[in-house]
Amino acid sequence: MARKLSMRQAINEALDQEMARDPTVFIMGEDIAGGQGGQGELDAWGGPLGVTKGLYHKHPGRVLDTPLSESAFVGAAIGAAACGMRPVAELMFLDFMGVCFDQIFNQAAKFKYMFGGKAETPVVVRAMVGAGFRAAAQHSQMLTPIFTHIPGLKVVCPSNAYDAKGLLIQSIRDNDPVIFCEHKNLYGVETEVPEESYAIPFAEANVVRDGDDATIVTYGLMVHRAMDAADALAKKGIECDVIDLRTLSPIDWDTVLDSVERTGRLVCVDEANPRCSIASDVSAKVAQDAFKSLKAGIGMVTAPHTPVPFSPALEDIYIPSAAQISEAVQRTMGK
Amino acid sequence: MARKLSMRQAINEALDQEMARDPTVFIMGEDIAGGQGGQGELDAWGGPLGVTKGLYHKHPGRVLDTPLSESAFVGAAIGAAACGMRPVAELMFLDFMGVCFDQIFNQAAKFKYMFGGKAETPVVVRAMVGAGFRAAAQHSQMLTPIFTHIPGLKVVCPSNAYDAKGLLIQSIRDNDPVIFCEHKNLYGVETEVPEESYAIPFAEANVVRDGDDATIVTYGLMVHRAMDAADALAKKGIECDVIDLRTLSPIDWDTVLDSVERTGRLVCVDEANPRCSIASDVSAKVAQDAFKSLKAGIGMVTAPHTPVPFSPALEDIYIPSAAQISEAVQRTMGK
Amino acid sequence: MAKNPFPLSKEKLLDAYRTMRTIREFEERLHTEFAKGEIPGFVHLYAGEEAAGTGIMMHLTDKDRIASTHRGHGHCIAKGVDVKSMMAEIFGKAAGACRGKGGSMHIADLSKGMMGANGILGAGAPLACGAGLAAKYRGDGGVGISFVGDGASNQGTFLESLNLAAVWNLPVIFVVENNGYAESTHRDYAVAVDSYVDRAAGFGLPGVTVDGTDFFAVYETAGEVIKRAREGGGPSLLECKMVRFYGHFEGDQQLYRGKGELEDIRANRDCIKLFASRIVEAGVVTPKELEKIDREAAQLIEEAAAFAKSAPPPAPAELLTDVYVSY
Amino acid sequence: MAKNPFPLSKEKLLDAYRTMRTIREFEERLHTEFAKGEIPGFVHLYAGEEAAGTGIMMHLTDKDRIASTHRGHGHCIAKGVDVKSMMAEIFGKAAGACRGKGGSMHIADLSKGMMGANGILGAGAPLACGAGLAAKYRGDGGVGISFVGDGASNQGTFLESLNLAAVWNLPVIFVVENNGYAESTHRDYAVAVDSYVDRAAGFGLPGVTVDGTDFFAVYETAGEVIKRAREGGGPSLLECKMVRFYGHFEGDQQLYRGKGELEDIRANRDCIKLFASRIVEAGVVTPKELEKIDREAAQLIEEAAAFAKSAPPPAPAELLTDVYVSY
Ligand SMILES: Cc1ncc(C[n+]2csc(CCOP(=O)(O)OP(=O)(O)O)c2C)c(N)n1
Ligand SMILES: Cc1ncc(C[n+]2csc(CCOP(=O)(O)OP(=O)(O)O)c2C)c(N)n1
Ligand SMILES: [Mg+2]
Ligand SMILES: [Mg+2]
Repeated sequence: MARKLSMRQAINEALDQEMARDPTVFIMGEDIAGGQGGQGELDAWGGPLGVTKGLYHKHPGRVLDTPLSESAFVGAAIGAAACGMRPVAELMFLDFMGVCFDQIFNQAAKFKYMFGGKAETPVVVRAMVGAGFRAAAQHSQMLTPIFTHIPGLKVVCPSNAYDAKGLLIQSIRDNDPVIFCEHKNLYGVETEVPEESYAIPFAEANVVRDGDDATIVTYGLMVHRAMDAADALAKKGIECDVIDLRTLSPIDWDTVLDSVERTGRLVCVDEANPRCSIASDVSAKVAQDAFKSLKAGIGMVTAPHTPVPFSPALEDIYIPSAAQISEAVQRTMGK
Repeated sequence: MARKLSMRQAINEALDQEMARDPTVFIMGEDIAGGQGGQGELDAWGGPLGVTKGLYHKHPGRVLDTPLSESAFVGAAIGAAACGMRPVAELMFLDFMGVCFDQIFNQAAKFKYMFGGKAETPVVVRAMVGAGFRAAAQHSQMLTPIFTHIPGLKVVCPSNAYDAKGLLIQSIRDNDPVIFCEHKNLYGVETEVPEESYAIPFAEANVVRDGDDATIVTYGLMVHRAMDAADALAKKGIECDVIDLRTLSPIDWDTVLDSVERTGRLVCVDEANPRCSIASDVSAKVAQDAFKSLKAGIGMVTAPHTPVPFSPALEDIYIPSAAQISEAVQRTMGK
Repeated sequence: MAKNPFPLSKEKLLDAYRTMRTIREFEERLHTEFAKGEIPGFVHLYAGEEAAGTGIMMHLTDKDRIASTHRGHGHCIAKGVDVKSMMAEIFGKAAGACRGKGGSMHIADLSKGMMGANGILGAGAPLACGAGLAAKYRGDGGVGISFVGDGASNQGTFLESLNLAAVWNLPVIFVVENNGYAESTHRDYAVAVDSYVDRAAGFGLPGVTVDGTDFFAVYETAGEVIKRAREGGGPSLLECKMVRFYGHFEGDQQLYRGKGELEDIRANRDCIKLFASRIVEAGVVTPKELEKIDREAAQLIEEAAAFAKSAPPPAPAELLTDVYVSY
Repeated sequence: MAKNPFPLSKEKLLDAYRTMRTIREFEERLHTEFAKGEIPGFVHLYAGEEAAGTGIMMHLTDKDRIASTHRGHGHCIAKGVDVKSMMAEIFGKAAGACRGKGGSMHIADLSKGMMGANGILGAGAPLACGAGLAAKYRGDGGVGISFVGDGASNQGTFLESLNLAAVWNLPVIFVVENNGYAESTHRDYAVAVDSYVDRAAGFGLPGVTVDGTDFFAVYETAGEVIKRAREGGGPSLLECKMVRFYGHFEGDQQLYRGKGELEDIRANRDCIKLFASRIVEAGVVTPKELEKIDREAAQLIEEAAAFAKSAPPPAPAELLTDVYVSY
């Protein structure tokens, strides 16, 4: 399997293959094709970052451009899902959740429970997350903890192209609403991706590196920073497990707990803000269920409790770095 | 100071006194007076649970009923705050945040930072939180963790009438946006409340009970459950510190860490759902900064990871109970 | 018997009467039970508004889907949701339509095309667009119906949906149930246009206002706009001007009403009385036939209430079912 | 010199020209710098749309407040925000209007009544209502102005605000800057009414459409609606039909435009050219006077760019200031 795809291409391929496989799948979003109503090219954009490019002509009538009304179109995706379709709605930036959150957390997330199991809402909301794009406070947030907090939602955040394809296919086939978080700084990163369709099950974390000295738990872009940190630490003789959670809700506690039981040391890394974060969530779980194995206080490396600053000089230090991670690991080792 | 007020009355008094003191303070919300446009009584409701009753006639022109458009009116409160006013907007149920969250988390919360310190947004958003009212999945959520996650917001949740008055007065005077969470099941509960105006500073937790065996950290209605648990435990010879956080952001880490350093045992209680909750946040902080003092794994007692069920039979077991709390404390003691 | 001057057969007229009577009985029973403290939570009654829901729903089948409001009992009954399971739901019992987990504000039955009452104002509008979109995809001729109150008509979610349905040409009808009040606030305080037809026009939708207490007016107009939607003619807005017989929710003292207002609407704008006298006066049905239905409806509700009261609550294990639990 | 047939003194006409030229220079400079890779992030240019912001802002003072959009540079400049500090902001420098923390999409200067560009569509509308409400409270005659694009006019937040302003009778003007596109999607795909006047009417607001490339049309109409608002006459909607000279954001190839479309609008609908030829042809100003302003504007922008480039970035400690940090 030598073929390499960028995460952008992998996502495109997942959408393409699922649309081909299942006639109830369709996609919608702002400029997801682009050029509607005008005199120029159709499929002029394929989404602002080109992720859906090409699908419009391949799947006629199933790539819907929307007016700039997230409550209405995300809600329509949810309603269509409750009526037997499998829509994938693109919210562009997850930061825009604030104008349509009700449809996600009070509607989609709650139908199954509120209606006594008599409704399914197989909708996927895709959106870009994360900092590093110099896109400032309203276009750079992670916000994964907010969705993870809500029962009834599933939250996915791949760290690479291979996972993105398999997790998106699983998300589309899943019968619950899924928030699919795409880190915009990973779109261009290539990995080997099989051409055939495959699904990666939820709640199966990926141990992307093995080591017995400490456990680093993270997801998304931070997996790469954690790997950099682990490489640097290995040079100092410190070997780390690096766990890529892949799905934040449901979450694979077993892999996390097993690792900490072996290493006795935990550092949680989260690009989100610190309070009530994924990092704090994982820390709390371990402090509850694997306390006896812990040899040192848990380390957390997160963004600071501030909005995302615009200036590259500030944004670069806003985002957790490999150096911070390796320091945190060393702190857990008393260094 | 023998005068007793219910939390409902205490909140009303705080609004009344601040409006009398400061002409830039005004309040708005749906049916916050009530009867507008009709043929019957004005101030017919004073809010759906009567909290603002009587203010309409006392402060002419400063109690504004709104159309049912939370984005518009909460946003207008935020805009007015940025223009030098100190509005208090009532969102009725915090569950309704989903239709206006952008104005709160991308606008109010971020102005000061995004604009390089050149804006202040002294707005208060009051809203009801919590279960136990048989109001089902869309009118019973805590959601405090979501707001606590967001930098730039302050989050307050009083457990009694005395605190409610002092914290609301502080919230109105504070120069940052404050989410003021009123537990609907506490409105009727009376405590002694001084007539004169007073402000309770933020980030000052209240140690409502002393004990050296374990620390229980909580807020809101759960303070009462924790006290019940502590009473029951005392009968078994187990003495607990019970810490009422009062404000969740900013949060008083010192009081929490001091207590755990003394007791060595921690149980975090949260009426919110468990993932990325206040309970997990406090647990993580302690596992990070007071690990050496911990004698046992941290205990967490939260609502389950489900929406709030309607049926009283289910809702009653959804809400964390004194029994669950006391069991959790005993577990930390190896019992 | 006289010749039937109505657009419905005698049988259908009696069906409509039965639906309306059933709703009225249901709501009056809830009113009584609530006052006795038997019913938990918030309950919003549809009494007085029956003609609207009934007149619209008579055009629909199970493949047509509706998204309702907090005031949803009438919509449920008219859409064919089982009355016993509704009553049990409102009492919080395991035999409830949603196994006791939803309650009055969240009754749904997807198999009947009832997508749920909704505790969030305006939230049903996009859902109905989704139903219309799904129907359009499938080409099955189905429609989506969104209900919204006069107050909730100011929600952004609803307003966005008008535009979405218009630009996507969806088979969706937006029904504005204008009962004059949002909680205690009069409609005229919160909406600056006289007619919702104007609002619809602002989004490029045809709109029409009818007297929602006149079953026939609702029935005929709904028929037209639904037919147009089914045939690909796109969405419409239908405003029904109606009256609310009880408080906003049970417990409301209604001090905001004008003197004599309630007495007046009950005496002169009772949609069921108006319907009954029209069909009786035309000589199409007899008072006896209606009385029989009255008795049957009363009987049905009596049975439903007895069933609901004696039914067991959900088992504790139900707390954790029907949702992915990862913690 | 001929008699001045315009509603503005010669001095004011030259002011208007200077503002528009400054905006154009500013935006063209950003276009060049962006292409060179000097500017981080997303940049949306106001070039081609200068007459609208300028014509409106000439009626305002610092106590009048505007809430802008993602395409905010022109509004900032017309509202009097310092051009150097803007340029430094867009380059992410400590001397920026927001100390480098906001960037292009978040320039604000409350002291000038500029409440901020905004990265969230429609979000400015309630903020402008708040400004209007504050002014009404104080009785200071101030107004709030909300800017929104044709695409963002479909946001619920904006639509709710129309209603709020109408029912509260706020001194607020909703300016719809209709440049025909939302990103790559044509306005006609996303809005089903021909005119925003209809949409305003749906909320009970007077609305008016003007040619936004005609400075005088904007200026005069804005004057009327702003005057009415100041005098307690309530809100209005003002649609400006305009054209966008560059892509949605820098980097956009604009393949969605029709053949020759860009050439045509640049040749025939350049609001600055149109303005200049009107005032020159009327004999009120000379080409020389305008050329002088051209040079001064170019000089100003040159200085601003040089300043921005050489200015130091914010110190690392700035990361944690201007927000309550509790963790
Ligand atoms: C988003 C949101 N805001 C506020 C409420 C509280 N609320 C419930 S019903 C209601 C009044 C609704 O009035 P209207 O839409 O006219 O419907 P009616 O009750 O008259 O049937 C309000 C304010 C809510 N449920 N959801
Ligand atoms: C709530 C929200 N949705 C989507 C976007 C992404 N976005 C930014 S600008 C834009 C197009 C706006 O078009 P229009 O309102 O016509 O303004 P213009 O760019 O033409 O000035 C979109 C979709 C956003 N910033 N906020
Ligand atoms: Mg109403
Ligand atoms: Mg536009």
